[in-house]
Amino acid sequence: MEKAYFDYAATTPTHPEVVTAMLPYFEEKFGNPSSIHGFGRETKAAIQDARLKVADLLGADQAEIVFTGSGTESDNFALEGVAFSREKEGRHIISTPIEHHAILETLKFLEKRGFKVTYLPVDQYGMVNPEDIKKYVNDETILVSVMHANNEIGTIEPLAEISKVIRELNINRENRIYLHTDAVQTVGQIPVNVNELGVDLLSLSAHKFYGPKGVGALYIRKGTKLVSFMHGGEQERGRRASTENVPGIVGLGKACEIAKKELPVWTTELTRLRDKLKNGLFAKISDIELNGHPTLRLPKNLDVSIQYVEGESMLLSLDMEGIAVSTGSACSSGSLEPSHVMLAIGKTHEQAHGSIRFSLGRLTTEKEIDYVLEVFPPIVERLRKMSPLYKGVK
Amino acid sequence: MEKAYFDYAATTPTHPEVVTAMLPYFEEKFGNPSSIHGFGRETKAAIQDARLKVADLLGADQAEIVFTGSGTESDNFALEGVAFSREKEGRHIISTPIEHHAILETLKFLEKRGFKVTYLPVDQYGMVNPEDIKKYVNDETILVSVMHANNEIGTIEPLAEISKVIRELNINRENRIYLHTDAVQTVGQIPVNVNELGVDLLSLSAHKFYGPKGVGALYIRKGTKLVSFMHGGEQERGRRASTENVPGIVGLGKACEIAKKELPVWTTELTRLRDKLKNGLFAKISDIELNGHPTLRLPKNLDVSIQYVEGESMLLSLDMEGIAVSTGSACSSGSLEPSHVMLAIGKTHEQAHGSIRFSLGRLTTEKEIDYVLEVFPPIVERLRKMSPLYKGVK
Amino acid sequence: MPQYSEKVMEHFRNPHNVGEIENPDGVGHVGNPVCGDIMEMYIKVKDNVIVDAKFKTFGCGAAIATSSMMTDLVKGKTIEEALQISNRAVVEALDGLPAIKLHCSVLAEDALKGAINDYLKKTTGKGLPNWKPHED
Amino acid sequence: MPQYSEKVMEHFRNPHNVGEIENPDGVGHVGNPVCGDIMEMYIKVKDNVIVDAKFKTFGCGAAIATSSMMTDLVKGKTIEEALQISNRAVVEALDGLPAIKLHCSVLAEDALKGAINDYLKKTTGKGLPNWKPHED
Ligand SMILES: Cc1ncc(COP(=O)(O)O)c(C=O)c1O
Ligand SMILES: Cc1ncc(COP(=O)(O)O)c(C=O)c1O
Repeated sequence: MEKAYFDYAATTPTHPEVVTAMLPYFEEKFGNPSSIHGFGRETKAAIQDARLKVADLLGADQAEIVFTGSGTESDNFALEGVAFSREKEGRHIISTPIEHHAILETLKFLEKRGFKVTYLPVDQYGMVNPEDIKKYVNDETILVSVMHANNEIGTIEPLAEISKVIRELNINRENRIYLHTDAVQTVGQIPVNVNELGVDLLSLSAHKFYGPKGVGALYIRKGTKLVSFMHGGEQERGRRASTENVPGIVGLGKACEIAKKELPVWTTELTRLRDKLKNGLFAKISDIELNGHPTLRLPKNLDVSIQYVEGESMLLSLDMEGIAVSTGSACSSGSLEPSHVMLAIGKTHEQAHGSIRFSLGRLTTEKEIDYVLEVFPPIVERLRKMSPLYKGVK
Repeated sequence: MEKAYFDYAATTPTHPEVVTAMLPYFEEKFGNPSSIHGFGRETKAAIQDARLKVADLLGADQAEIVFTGSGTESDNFALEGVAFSREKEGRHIISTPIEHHAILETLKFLEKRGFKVTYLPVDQYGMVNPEDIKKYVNDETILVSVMHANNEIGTIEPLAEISKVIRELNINRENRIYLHTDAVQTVGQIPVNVNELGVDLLSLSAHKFYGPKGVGALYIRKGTKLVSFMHGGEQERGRRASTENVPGIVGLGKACEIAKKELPVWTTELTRLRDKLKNGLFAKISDIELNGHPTLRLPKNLDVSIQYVEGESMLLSLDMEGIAVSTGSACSSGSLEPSHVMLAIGKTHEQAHGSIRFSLGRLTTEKEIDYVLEVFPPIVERLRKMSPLYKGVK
Repeated sequence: MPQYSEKVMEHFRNPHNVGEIENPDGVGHVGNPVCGDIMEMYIKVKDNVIVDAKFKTFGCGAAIATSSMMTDLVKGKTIEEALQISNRAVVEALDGLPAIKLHCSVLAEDALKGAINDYLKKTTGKGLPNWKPHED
Repeated sequence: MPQYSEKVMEHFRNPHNVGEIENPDGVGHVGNPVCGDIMEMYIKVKDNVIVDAKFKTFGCGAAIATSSMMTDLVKGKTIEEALQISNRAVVEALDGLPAIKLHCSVLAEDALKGAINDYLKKTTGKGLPNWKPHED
């Protein structure tokens, strides 16, 4: 069976050069970086080298990079770290309804512990209006967290404008508002520069851009107050305890180095392939619509809603043909609610249930696009024939 | 230069079979276990297989195992998870002064957030007296956390007796006291059975027993109330969010499988080699004393205090000969305080500063022991000649 | 996120009895787009025996497979026998369903009961006593 | 946990001037076992010039290296010149020290001052004005 992976937004295959870079750190160079002896000094140096590479990709200083265990940990760390260190200055946080669960669930946890959260409105593309922040901010506001790009619909948020608004607000405030962004879907995929974005905190995860699973980082701008999330030893200058995941960190460093070099090529190539896929699907399938912003979106992302058919049944049918995609339908989430993102941008339950996300990556080929264009329209046709909703349409 | 690694308690080289087991999960079987499609089902199954292996080593049910990012995370998760889910029942926790920083620092964090912590006394070997729990317990007590074996001095705590005391106390209580143990130094190294120990929660870390760094697990007995530590997606049945570190988890599973098989051999062999090292050192070096319990200790652990010389200078001198050890001296810790464990068991600052830990592992050879016995005594002699404390002794 | 049995996948791949029956003797219609599953079940009855059954379903793999299995199970059964077919029987016939998908089997039971209710109303003027679909 | 310079390691591996001076003209004794570092510095003075210096140290790599470097630096210096040697000069001569090890260089400065103080007391009856070792 042919295989075509269109779920790069869920995770990516580790780059072969990343694996090669990691390998020596399992059996050979295995020392604990906290150890003073040679075995430890060797891995400490490796971590430092990786830190420079991450900092380089983000335009940050190496001392501003803290390694974590994942994107989720970086998100938890950023939000709880700011909340618990600044609760005396205020207990109000502003975010959006389309954040990843790693943000939303952490905010819920903080709400239970006495914090107030305001969710900014988003338009039909999931776009935040930076000016809205002025409306929702209050004396208690200590943090704004807005994702850089949405994992589901691909919309890229106006972070630079948001940070401009916050900088202006901060001029007249004693308790500075911090800006955090969940950049898990953008780092290593589109250019991300912490100074251009003007953020104080930024989360990233290696496995979304050809690094290994189980390692991430948090960018923490110098001077940002933040309590630790993981308490224990003095690793990461006391900011993140636990024996460092040396192979993982080395892998993340390598992934950043590769991304820095390849990014321009990936971006153009993915945009081209994605648009071909989009045009092909829109030509061959009726009653299909794009989710997310038409132009300000991730090059890799194509999210569509297909009327009269449910997402999981499309996903499974594609899977039977070796094609891997994702859906915002309830049926795939483990809960009975469809994607909170789709509902937040004003889609109907039906549209949410009928959503399918194709996400492309560096190994995506023209042939795979052609294969989807050949296989997917008949699947939709077959499922529509089975659908009671399609009757009136025929 | 000859190399001899005697710091297995800090970390271990990943077992070659573990690396082999992990390798397919980087480039080939890379799917996100939360994905419904074939790429995801494949890795979901791999995680489940690993879960069975971890459960098997611990005598637990597979549903009681939650994968985490490290021993530190498991410790943070256990303590904060119980504290935040049961704070209405009580805000008192009992622990010991010789816990790892992952426990002690988390307890400090909880103390800042309104919890009270009592530290049980320990004797000169670092041993807790289970009966003491009855003295320190109160109506507010919700959790007792006592490590299974100490990472520095190797003493094994009487967990089964502690859990017996707690079970008796629980008969007459509405708010059941949970028992957590940090078993990072014992799992995969000596037999650990959650039912024989009678614990509700148990932390482990893969890299301490030939698994990879950056992955651990928390055993959570069925029915134990615990809020999540990492908030986000529905992974691990909603108990630990974040895309699973598939290669790491597979590696942890493999390490458990190997340990289950090899444990008896390791234990006897390490005890033999450790005792040879001990007898050799005690024969060749004067004014040397054992730290920790003489018999109830980890087979791999030999911790000694050597009078008139400071730990870091011994460590560095050994390092120059390719021998890797650890010390409880302040000078190696990044702080100015020597090991809290040494002070808690009543050692003087001088003894603490002069402590050296040899920890052995499955690759330790007779030849390495002989090498240490040849090299170390002259180092001590040389440093003592330099020491103003040694003068009176000569 | 479900791990389906081979049997479920078989029925999902090649569902039996898809479609509508012209001039059916009973039609059941349950579910709604909010919950993500909609089923329509059609039956043809002769001498109190269900001689044909067909369905149309908008929904996930489990929804389609349970519809398919339910229509298989009722064919040839008397009305009374058909009413004995519980959602659990459908689940068993499919070699199980993931916990979060059990509601699909309930929907299939409801769709069948709805069709029988419709048939009884048309033929006897009275539907099933106290029948209404489960709340979702 | 320190990353030492090559120069520090050189002095740690082969420390200069280890030992005691018999009938020294001045002895400085600083530190204590609680803080983990103890230094003794011995000087021999001739015509106001430090003609020999030796040390004994209980302490970490940095403590030994700074002692060694300090004794090197003072030899041949007049008392006044020697008093100008700050802990920073020692650190620089060692190509730097990790931040958490800087206190060792302070200790070395103190040990030297202690020895000079002792010498001055013995010879002039008055020690260094206002001198006492840094608090640790
Ligand atoms: C936008 C976003 N944030 C956070 C995460 C969580 O990252 P991880 O799975 O590495 O914990 C993801 C992906 O899962 C994501 O897409
Ligand atoms: C007893 C003990 N607990 C916890 C830890 C922390 O484990 P990890 O480094 O995997 O976070 C360690 C080792 O570092 C340990 O020895």
